[in-house]
Amino acid sequence: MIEVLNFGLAALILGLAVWTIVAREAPAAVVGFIVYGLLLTLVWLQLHGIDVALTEAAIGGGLTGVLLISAAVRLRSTETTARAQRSSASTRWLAAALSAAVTGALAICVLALPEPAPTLAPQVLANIAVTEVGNPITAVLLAFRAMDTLLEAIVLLFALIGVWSLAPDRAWGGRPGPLQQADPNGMLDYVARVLPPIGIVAGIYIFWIGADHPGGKFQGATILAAMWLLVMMAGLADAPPISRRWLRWLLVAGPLAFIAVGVLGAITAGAFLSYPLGHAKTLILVIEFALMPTLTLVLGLMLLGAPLRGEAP
Amino acid sequence: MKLLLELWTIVAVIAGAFFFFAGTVGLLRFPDSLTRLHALSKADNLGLGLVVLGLLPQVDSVSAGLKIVGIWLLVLLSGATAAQWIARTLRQSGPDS
Amino acid sequence: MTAATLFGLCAAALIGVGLFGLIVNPHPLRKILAFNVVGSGVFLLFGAIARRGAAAGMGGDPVPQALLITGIVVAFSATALAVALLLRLFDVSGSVTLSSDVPAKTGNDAGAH
Amino acid sequence: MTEFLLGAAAFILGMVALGLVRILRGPGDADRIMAAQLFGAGGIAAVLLLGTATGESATLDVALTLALLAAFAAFAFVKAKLAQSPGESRTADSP
Repeated sequence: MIEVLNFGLAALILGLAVWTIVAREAPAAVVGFIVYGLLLTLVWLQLHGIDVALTEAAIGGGLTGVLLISAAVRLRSTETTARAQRSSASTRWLAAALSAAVTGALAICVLALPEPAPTLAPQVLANIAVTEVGNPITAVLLAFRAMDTLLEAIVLLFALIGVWSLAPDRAWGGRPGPLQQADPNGMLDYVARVLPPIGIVAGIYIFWIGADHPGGKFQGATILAAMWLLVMMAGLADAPPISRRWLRWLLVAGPLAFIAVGVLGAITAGAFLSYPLGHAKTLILVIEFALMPTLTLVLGLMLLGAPLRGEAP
Repeated sequence: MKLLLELWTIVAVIAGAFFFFAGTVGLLRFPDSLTRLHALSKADNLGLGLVVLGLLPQVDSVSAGLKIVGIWLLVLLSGATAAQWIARTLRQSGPDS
Repeated sequence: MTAATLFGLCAAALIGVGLFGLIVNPHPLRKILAFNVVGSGVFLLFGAIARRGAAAGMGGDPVPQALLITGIVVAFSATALAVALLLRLFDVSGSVTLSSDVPAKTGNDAGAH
Repeated sequence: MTEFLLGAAAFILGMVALGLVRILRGPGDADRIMAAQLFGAGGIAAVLLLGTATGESATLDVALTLALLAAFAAFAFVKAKLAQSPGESRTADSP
């Protein structure tokens, strides 16, 4: 039964990927891509990566879908000109041949993977006790390969600065996203009042259990960011102007705390980002708590895009 | 008792699966967008609800049971809102938008 | 066939499909989508390899799985940046074409809203 | 029991996957979003069934995340659509 399920999943995913590429209209392609994200979540479950499945469910299915569907609807009018520029038949054949070659080479690699597979799982298991966290993924993210996570937080911040830098001069420092009108009798208004309290609890819960079970700050922060967006979509709250000092401080608080802990490690434990024995879990929690608001804000603001309006609401 | 609970699970999950089947048939066969929307909201409300009811005896703790009921309620809430919103765009711009 | 091999092969196909779309689709938003398909294919390949590394009571090698989480988040931020660039180009020029032989709409106030 | 739950998950997924034909046929974007909504509900049901079948309790959290974010794409779609025709949205807003 499980084989049937897996084969079905693989076939569906491939079909949707092809649809995403060949669909005539961009919104249709994006809807295919949203379903594709949901299917990937199921595949991650089948591959025993529950943490990855959570991330995919939150980001791949949720935030990316919101981002792309809004853009696709807005850019609708540009599609006819783009279709007129269709590449020539020879280009298409060449592209098909190249893609087939890449797929073939990768397939050969997949079939020729070494047996037994190399793995770091035993090393992780042997050293996880030192970090005092129960979830091996969290141990990898915040102890064994903490540098990756630090750089990731900084990359996210840079991406946000990149998005902001696209603001027209007169809107710099202003509020991102379109101005939404509240509709007190509307359904969205209702959902935006009922869902966020539940969503915030769920987001903090996913963040909190991340130390010992699948979950963690990225997934939790994504849920929180989505709830924030819902409130802004319904017009119940406006986006903050990006020049606000508190906003800037919160945005750098996470990476700064991370770096501070790293420097502390360099002083007390002999290497950047290494934790003094017996304090690992405390420091990991400090980093996670500091990163949580930063990640929530960065993810939410990134979806809103560049500021387009002045400071006035 | 255990047999009874297993029977309950099987009956409820099959009933839930039937509603997903019905929802799909409706989505594919109904003539216009609003009737299709009607078929869809039956499927996610009742189909998922029956699956959740069927799974209740199989979960290993009370909190897990509460969690899956909560998941159903969340889907009810957001599904109903989404359906209402989709209907609004349909009314505004015609079914072929 | 094990799940890891099956999804590994599926990932190889996804990368090919995405690459094809990246080359032949003229619309930049479709290129972003195709790029995301390639990206998810790479992630899936990585995930299949992580699954093969199941040992010590874990369902998969936790190191690549953790890197995958990092990767998915970074891919999202790259997508958001790309979409923001595209929307800005649309606001400024009224079109999203990347080729120089199609004249862009002129006389449009930069970032008018 | 495990086999039954897995079978039910596969059946439900197969059913909602058939519904995806709506994404191919349209005719409108709204119909496509509907197919995605149906698939979302079916996907959550499948995750719950899979999670119960494997006895992995953390799977429920995946379903929870999916349930929280299931309708966001639909909301964003409608918002973008209404923003395209601001004049009409005022009349549609009145209950």
